[in-house]
Amino acid sequence: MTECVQCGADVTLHDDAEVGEIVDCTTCGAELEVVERNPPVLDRAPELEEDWGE
Amino acid sequence: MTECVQCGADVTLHDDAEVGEIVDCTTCGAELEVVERNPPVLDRAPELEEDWGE
Amino acid sequence: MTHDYTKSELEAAHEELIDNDLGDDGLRTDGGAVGGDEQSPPVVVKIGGARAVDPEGALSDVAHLVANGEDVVVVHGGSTAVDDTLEQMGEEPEYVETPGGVVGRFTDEKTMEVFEMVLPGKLNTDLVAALQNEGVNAVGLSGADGKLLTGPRKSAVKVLEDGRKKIKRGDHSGKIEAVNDDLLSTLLAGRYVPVVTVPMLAEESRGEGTATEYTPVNADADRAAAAIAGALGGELVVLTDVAGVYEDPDDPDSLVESVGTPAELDAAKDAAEGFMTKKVMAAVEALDGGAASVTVADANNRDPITAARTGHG
Amino acid sequence: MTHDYTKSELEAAHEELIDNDLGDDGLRTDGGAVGGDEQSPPVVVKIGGARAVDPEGALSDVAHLVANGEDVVVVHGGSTAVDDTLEQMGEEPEYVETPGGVVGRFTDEKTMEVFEMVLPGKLNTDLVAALQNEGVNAVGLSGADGKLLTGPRKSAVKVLEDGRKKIKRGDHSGKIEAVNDDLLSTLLAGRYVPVVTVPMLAEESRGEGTATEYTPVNADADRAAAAIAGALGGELVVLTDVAGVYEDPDDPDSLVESVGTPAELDAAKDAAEGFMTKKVMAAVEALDGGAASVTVADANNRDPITAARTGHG
Ligand SMILES: [Zn+2]
Ligand SMILES: [Zn+2]
Repeated sequence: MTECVQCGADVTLHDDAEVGEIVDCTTCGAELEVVERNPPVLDRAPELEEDWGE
Repeated sequence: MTECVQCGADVTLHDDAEVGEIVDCTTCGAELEVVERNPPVLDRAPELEEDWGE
Repeated sequence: MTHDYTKSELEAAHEELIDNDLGDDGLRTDGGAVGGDEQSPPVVVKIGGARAVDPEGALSDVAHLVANGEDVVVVHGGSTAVDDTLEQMGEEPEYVETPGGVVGRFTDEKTMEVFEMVLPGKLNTDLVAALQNEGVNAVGLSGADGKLLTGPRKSAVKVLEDGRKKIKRGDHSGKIEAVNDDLLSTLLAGRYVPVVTVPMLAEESRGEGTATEYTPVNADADRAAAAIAGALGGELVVLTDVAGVYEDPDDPDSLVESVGTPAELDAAKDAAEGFMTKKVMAAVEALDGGAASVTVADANNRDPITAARTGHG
Repeated sequence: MTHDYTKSELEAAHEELIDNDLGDDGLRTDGGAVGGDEQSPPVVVKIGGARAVDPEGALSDVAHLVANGEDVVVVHGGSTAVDDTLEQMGEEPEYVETPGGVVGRFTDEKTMEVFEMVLPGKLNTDLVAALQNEGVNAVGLSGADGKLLTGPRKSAVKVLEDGRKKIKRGDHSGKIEAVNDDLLSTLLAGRYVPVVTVPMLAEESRGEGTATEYTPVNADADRAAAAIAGALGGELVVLTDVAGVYEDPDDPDSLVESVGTPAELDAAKDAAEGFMTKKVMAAVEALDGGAASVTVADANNRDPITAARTGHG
């Protein structure tokens, strides 16, 4: 259980959440990145364009 | 048994001569290349510099 | 040089492509006159990757253009050849899918090494030699040379893995935002034909008050061609390997000859969309950036470039 | 540009090298003033292959020269890296010995592919990026670009195999006989620093009345540097990886610190001769071809190029 960095609401991480996974805050919809699992630490997921190389 | 292309003298090829091998004419000293083994065909060996790449 | 594409913009361009029956016509979009000098704008020709060295029609057509006194820049990719070489070295090419459903290469450090070996290495050298054999005074360049293609590093990508959204870091990839057109003009003025490929040089800052560090990274070759055409105000001609629409772009036997059922139509549209979306994006970017015109044409035509430019694609 | 070296010429040059204690001085030979214009001749710096991307002292020294307004051309090889990559691909590097006892690489078709991947591919791209990070506006080129390095193909070599002299054909090798100095001058005038490597473009005629065909083939990078210095009338500075004389040039632990027995002396002389003979040949060729001077110096010195040119090698 941890807080959304955007709106402060509670965010529950499911048991098999992985580091690097993105979870959406069900309250404000922000994309959050799992930085650590135990204890759970979330950060804003980076805004990324869908650019690809060759 | 075959002839030197340079001076015409007889040149004997040993049994295990290989195609591409160079033999020296014992009469005139020319470098000859074994083009074929049976029947033996000789040609002048190319003049080659000792240049190497990288 | 960034451009946000709305879905309707892409769909509209896509529809035009399909209606135009790509095999006969090219998509031709004129961006209006660029510059005001008497010289015609340079022609920037994008050649497909896998067949970069083999498109004989295209190479002799480049020779015709040059013989007619036109300035030409050739741009090429080579993704398939990178995969082949990775496999020869016992490595698996890595592809990932975005949450939006776009599939693309993830370029880790080892892949980046092979990328440098294949694109500026083997393909570019062989293409330069092939052009020289056509009498074209080709000079090969990558985005690193003279900082020809630069922009920010994109080392994190959002991917869909086992149904979950994740951030994958460590991608050796970047987005082209600037072109050193001076290098190209210098060579063109010297009567040389630049033959350009990726990688680009990505700029990364190591923190406050530290200098920018440059790293060669993967970038899309179609976007490189678009950026170059934009910077030079040139006519962009994109030669595609596909004679029509392939259900699977990597499978020549999957050419969709005709579409019967609604399901087939959807599959064909998806394939075309996936394949062409990048090219459409590149076309729009080119015009946005200053290109005089963009034409997409079939590489298999005889004299494909000339045909495309005169509308006989 | 060919020069026949007599054994006594080579021995004399070799003795001078050994006496000069290469670690401190360089072999410095002045060919006399070249040209008559006010600009100083360009500096052509040859960097060793295996450490092409790592010689930090050399790279920042190049930056100093460029900052001082000098025209600089960098040339590099990379034989060891080619061997490493061949082995990664499950291939064995092939070396042969001439009847004269000279050991060299036999470059078959597969090796030539890898050669293109490694030299103009990986090493050249990384070296250009490293120089850009030193503020040097490097542009990478191979002998194929603009037909920079051309000459006849040498596809047959005389080898000693199992004690027999044989002709081995199919060598993808050539001899540099011409340099497109216009391409280098064009880039230098545009304030770029050319970074050149092999392959060269070999000219082969397919018979009477047919056009010349160009093929990228292996050529020695030291000879390439010599040819370029000759064509530009430049000062050639050859940086060697070896701090002294190694019994086995590929084994850093075999540095011959001192020579005690006559047998050790012979071994050291043989090693030095084998290793340095090619460099001495290249030096003589450079002067023959028009280079202003030739200096061979230790790559491990701080500011090795500047030190060599001012005689503080
Ligand atoms: Zn929230
Ligand atoms: Zn005879």
